Parts: sequence; C-alpha cells; structure tokens
Amino acid sequence: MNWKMSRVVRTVTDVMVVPIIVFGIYLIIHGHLTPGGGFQGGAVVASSTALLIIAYGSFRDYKKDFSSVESIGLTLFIFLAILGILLGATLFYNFGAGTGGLFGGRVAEGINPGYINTGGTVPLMNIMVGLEVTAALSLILWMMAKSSDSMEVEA
Amino acid sequence: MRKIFALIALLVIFAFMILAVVEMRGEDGGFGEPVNTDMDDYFLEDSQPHNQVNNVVTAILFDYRGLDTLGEATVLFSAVSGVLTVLRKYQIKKLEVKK
Amino acid sequence: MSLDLVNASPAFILGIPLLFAFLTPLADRISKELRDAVFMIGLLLTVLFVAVMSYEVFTAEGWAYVFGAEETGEITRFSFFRIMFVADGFAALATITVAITALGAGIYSFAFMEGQSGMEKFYTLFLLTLAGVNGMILTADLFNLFVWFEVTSIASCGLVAFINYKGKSVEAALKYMFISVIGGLFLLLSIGLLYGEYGILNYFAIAESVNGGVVDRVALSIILVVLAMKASSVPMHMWAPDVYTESPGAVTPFIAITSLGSLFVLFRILFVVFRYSVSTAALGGLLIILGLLSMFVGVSMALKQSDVKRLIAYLSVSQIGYMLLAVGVGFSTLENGDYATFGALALEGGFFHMINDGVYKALLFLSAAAIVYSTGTRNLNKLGGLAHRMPYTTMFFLIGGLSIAGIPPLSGFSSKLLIYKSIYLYHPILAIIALVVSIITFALIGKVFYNAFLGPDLGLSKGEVPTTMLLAMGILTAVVVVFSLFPNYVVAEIVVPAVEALGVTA
Amino acid sequence: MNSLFYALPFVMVAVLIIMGLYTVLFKRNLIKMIMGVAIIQNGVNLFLVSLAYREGYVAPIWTSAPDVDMVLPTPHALTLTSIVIGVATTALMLSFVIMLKKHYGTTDSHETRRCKE
Repeated sequence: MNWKMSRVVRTVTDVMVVPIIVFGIYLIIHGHLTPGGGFQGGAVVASSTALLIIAYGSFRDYKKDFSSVESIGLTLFIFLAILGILLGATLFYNFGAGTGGLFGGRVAEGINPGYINTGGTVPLMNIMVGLEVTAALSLILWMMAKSSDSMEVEA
Repeated sequence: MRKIFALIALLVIFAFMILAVVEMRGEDGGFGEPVNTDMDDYFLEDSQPHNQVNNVVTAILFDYRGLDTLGEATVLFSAVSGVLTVLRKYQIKKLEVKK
Repeated sequence: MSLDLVNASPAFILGIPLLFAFLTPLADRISKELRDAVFMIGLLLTVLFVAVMSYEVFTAEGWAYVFGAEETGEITRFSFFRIMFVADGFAALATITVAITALGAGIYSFAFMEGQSGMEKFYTLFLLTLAGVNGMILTADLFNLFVWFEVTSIASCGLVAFINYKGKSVEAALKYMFISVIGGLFLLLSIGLLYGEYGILNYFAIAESVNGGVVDRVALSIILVVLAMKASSVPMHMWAPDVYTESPGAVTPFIAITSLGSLFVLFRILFVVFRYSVSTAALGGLLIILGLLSMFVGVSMALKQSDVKRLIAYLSVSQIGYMLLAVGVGFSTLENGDYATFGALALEGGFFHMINDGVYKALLFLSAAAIVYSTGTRNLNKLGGLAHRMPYTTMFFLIGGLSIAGIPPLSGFSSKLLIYKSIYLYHPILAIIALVVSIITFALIGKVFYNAFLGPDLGLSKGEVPTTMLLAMGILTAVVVVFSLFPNYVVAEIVVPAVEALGVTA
Repeated sequence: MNSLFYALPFVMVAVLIIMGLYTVLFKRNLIKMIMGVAIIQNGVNLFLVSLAYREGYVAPIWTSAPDVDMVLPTPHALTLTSIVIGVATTALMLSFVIMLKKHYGTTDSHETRRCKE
C-alpha cells in the first residue's frame, strides 16, 4: 500500500476531513434530539478515515490506538449500564433522566424545539457508542487496505 | 438436476413468503395499518416523561431495548476482532501438521 | 431500590464475559500475564454467577429479570415491552452445561495455544462466544435472541479462522459464516413476521396471542429450520464436520456448545411460544424424524472416517439426534395423557442427555486435540501405541468414549436409559434404532481407541501433554464421573427443575 | 386476505430475498455470493421498516415535529441494529475471502472446497 494520490486530491481531503468529523460529532451528540446517534455519527467520522487512507495511502500504523479506543468506548458503555445495577435498579436503567446533573434537564412534553441538556444516560451512551463505531469501522478499513501487501503466505 | 431442485426450493420459499405477508395482520390490517400497537404507543408516550428524550428511536435503542444496542456494539466489536484475527501476520509454530 | 446481586445474576452471566472481553485488548497492551489473568478472572466470575443463579433457582424459584426497569422483581404489563431474561430451571441447566465446557476449554487453551500470535484476540473472541451463548439461552425476547445469535456466529467464526495460515481453516470459517448469516437473516425475517402480526417481541406475550395461522406457521418453520441447522441436525449438518475438524483443538468443544445452545433455544421457543397454537403431536413427530435422521446418518457417516476429529464430529451429530428424538417424544405427548406416563420421562432423558453430551463431547474433542498436539497427525491409520507415552490422555479418552457410547457405569448410560425407557413406550421401533446406533457408536469408539492408543509404541508421541491441558481434561472427567456416580441426584436436582420449567401441562 | 397489490412492499421484500438467495445458490464467485447475502440483508431491513409504516403519520421524533401522529418506532430501532450487524458480518466475510484468495489463489467457490480431502 504505497500509492499516493495527486496533490489536488490530497488538498481536498485535508479541507474536507475537518467538516466531516465535525458533522459526525454533531450527529453523535444530538442523537437524542434529531435523527442520528452513535452509530450513524460514528460511521460518518469513520468515512474521514476512509478518505485519508485513499488519498495518502500509507501513514503511521494506528491499529493499536484504534483498538484501544474501541475497547475503552465499549467498556465505558457497559460500565454506564452496570451503574444502573450498582445504583439499585437494573442493567440499562436510565438513572440520569431528569435529575438535573449532566444531561439531566427536562424536556417540554409534546412537540418542542429540542434542548440538548436532556436525556440522562442516553446521550452519554451515544457518545461511547460513537467512539466505538468510529474506531471499529476505521480499523476494518485499515486492515482491509493494509492486508493487500503486508502478509506473506507460507507454502 | 441439482439446479432444478434448488430452483423448485426457491419457488416454494417464495410462495410461502408471499402467502405469509399477504395473510399478515388479518382482515382489518395490512401494509400501513398495523393492528397491535400497544408497545409502540407506550414508547411514543413514555419516552418524554420517563427518559426525557425527544427522539423516540434513540430512547428505544438506549433505554427500552438497551441490551440490543449493547449486543449490536458487541457484534461490531467481535467482527473487528475477527478481521484482526484473520488478517493478522502469520507466525510460524504450527498447531496441527497437515496429513 | 437496593443492590441485589442474586437477582441481577442473569445480567452478570451475560455482562461479565462481555466486560472482560472488552478489557482483554487493553490488558494486552500492558503485559501478557495481565491479559491471561483478565481472561481467567472473567471465566471464573462467569462460572461463579452461573453457580449463584442456579443455586437460587434450585433452592428457591425462578424469576424474570427486566432490563432498564426501576424496580427489580416486579412484573407489570410494561415489563413485557422491555427485554427480559428468564432464570428458571431450564436456563440453569443450559448455563451450567456451557459454563463447565467453557471452563475446560479455557484452561486447556493456555498451553495448547502457547506461542501463537494475536492471543488477545483469541481470548476476546472466546469470551464473546461465551457471552453470546449465555445471552441466547437466557433471553426471552425474539429480537434479542437474533442479536446474541449473531454475536455467537461471528465470534465463533473468528475462532475457527484463528489458524489463518491454513487455507482449510479459513474455508471452514467462511462456510460456517455463510450458513450462520443466511440463517440469522431468515430468523430475523420470521421475527419480523411475528412482530408485524402481534406488535410485541416477548416470548410470553407472543405466546398469549399466537393463534396458529399461516403467518405463525411460516415463522415457526423458519425458526425450526434455522435453529436445527445451527444445531447441526441432519439435513442441515454439512457445515459441522468441516468446522469441527478445522477449528483449533482447544475451541472445538466450544463450537460444539454453540450448537447445543441453539438446541436449547429451539426447545425453549417451541415449549414457551408455540405449544398452545400448533398440534404438538405433529411438531413432535417432525422433531422425532429429524432426530432419527441425525442419529442414523451421523453414525453411518462416522463409520468411514479415518480422521479422529472428523469421526468425533459425526458422532456429535448423531448425539444431537438423541436429544431431538427424546424431546420430540416428550413434546408430542404434551396434549394427551401420555405426558404423565412417559412424556416427562422422555424430557428428563433428553435434557439429562444434553448436559451429559456437552461435557463428554468436550472431553472427547479435547483428548483428540491432545493427540494432535502430541503427534501432529489426525490420521487414525498412522496413529498407534499412544497409551505407552500418554497414559492420562488415554484414560480421559476412554472415559469420554465409554460415556458417549452409553456403557453402563458411565453418565451417558443413565441418560440413554431414560430415553430408551420412555421412547419404548411411545414406539418400540424407535428404541431399537436408538439402541443400534448406540452399539455402532461403541464399535466406533473401540476402533479409535484400538487404532490410536493400543498396540506397540510407534514413537509418534512427544510424550504426555502439559499439565494445564491435563487439568482441563481432568475437570471434565471429574464432572463425567460425578454424573456417573450420582445420576439420581443430578436428575432430581438439575434436570427435573428444567423439565418442570418447560413441560407444564395446562 | 389482503389484495396482492395492496401488500406490494411486502411482495417486493419477498422478491429481493429470493434474488439474494438465487445469487448465493447459483453464482460461483465468492464475492458475488457475499453480494447476494447483502441483498437478502437489504430485503429483510426493508421488511422491518415497512412494518413500521402507518399511512399519513410522521417520523417518531418530537423535536419540531409537524404532527403528533407518529409511525411505530420499534421497527426503526430494530432496523438500525440489523444494519450495523449486516455491516459487521459483510466485513468479516470479505476478510475471509481476502485470506482465502491468498491461500488458494482463487475466489471460485467450486475450487475452494478442499476440506473434505
């Protein structure tokens, strides 16, 4: 994997990567208000990795870092779920809704314009899943692009 | 011969699926007219007062059916582990010698 | 609201392996010892929670665990809208089977897989498979079943393909993957049919409204075919020998346990969801036919194999047939008075055979893997005289082999005797076929034992396998011996609660 | 019994699934077989989404919603889950094929049946 696309492609990639990531993060943290969420936003962020791989070909091996981010995201996700048990309810109990803490605001019932500081554990879990999906899809793309030349088959 | 057999099997499966989807939801339902909507109506009403979430689909994903989402993230995680396993560099010590 | 670990144990049986699977790659970045420790702690904690849940079920009574509910232990109309786990006798039986096998295979893999690269992924996939099977068994929600079904499929495919320097392993994994994925998609289709019809996904809620119309029948037949395929029942068994043969020796019992897990799920769905809406006699007859085919084809295909693992793989297909046969007989008598006379007995035999089969099949696969580890070949024609250098492995194989053949003092005999007694009352021919299959199994085990272990020392073996592998096989042998010595106690304490949990006559 | 025309989306689902199955059963190239699996996946996802539909109702999101009558939310959540699972399985199968191509030098399904030898 030693190709390198032309200067035009690389410049456009440099310019486009930032808005793509920002849009992905927007999708992730507004998941409880608008269409979107951890999975969709994560996929959008991971598409920036795809763009980078295509434009630049080879760069440093981030495999272990992606893998760690993925594990950390999932660990925090399941930890948030288990916190429900430790607080005396059940797994996946939404203990943060309407308590006034982080994301603990109350929504106006019925049709409303949306208020970001609501949802309890739901936005937190969205963020964790977003981390996991970003890392996972990036890792899959990375491995498939990398594997084209990095392995020798022994007879 | 095998192909003809497979084609017949495909046609039978197709017929059964058509039969099932046409029969679905009985006399007073069909496409666009769900009959039993207790669960979904409960979600639509409950997601705002109980979870303080505007997006009902997200409320289902992360609260009512949170375990499904954990499983879904786990599927992705295991697929990545599988991809890393299969496409990893070889090492030499052989487990089982070929016959 | 109070912290209640016993009540939450079904959630932990699923959650602990998941959490430790996620932690394993992180631990690997620190040190190899920490990674092994994390894996072992995860495995032992899972076994601990299985023990806690089973103890509570056997001494008190079962309960349903509702995810995301504010109060534990309170079941309302809204509980059925959420995902629910059931902890009853049947779930306890199934999770005990899985836990024993997982413990054996996990300890075994330390020495067996030593020196391989990418071991953190191996441990991760191992724990994920364990979590997936536990989730499949415990859940009472159709879509959740699909999710854990996919987790199990993907993780076990990754395990099969772990030896990625051999093309055959990858080929077997791809085959398994196609079967599992297409099966999973059809499972999802049938779940969609049931959801569209009844607007709910919980087993118990669907069971109340299911009416046996065309949609239900199509959904039922799809679920039956898919889960029987995953359980390697005969018309859909073509993936099993390849996958069992080509997977790494330490995880072969674990792949076999995912099959057994699908069988558990199939029985739970049949007994809980569909038994009030379909003719149990007809459906039971179908199970009996599947069982007979599996028994007969499995054992006759095993006759011509010269590969140890492939032979045991076909034997395991034929053992699946015994369970289908016994449970089919039990299921078909649910509606009439025969349930009291022999239907419950057949169910007891079938369920007892399931837990027995999980354990002794694991023992057989592990000792076959020990042969491969020590000699480097699986070919029975080349093997010989291993008893001279591998006395412990010989003993373990003999105990496992005699148990699978149903020779009197061992555990396989106790469960097969229950099956013979009950199906003889249903139809004598069935009992005779089962007996014949059992005799052929005994002959095959004799052939393997004679070819591989007896005879002059050919100098093939490098000596006895490492201690941890012996320890793993020793644990499984101890379980087989305990089941053999106290069959009455095991049936009364473990199997009867499972039968009572499912076979309630209305 | 509803009329076949009225249940047209469901019929399309059946057609898609049969097309996918046909591809899996009759094509020899492994990549094409995986494409067949992807077609079945899309068919099933379409089925789940079409279960949610209620005529004239809006998407189940309260933020600035045009109406209070909403379609069923559960199938949307199920479809989302199922799409991600589909991505994961497809990725894993493709990596198996990459590996198989390295070992056997072919993606023809008739020449990659060597387990029984």
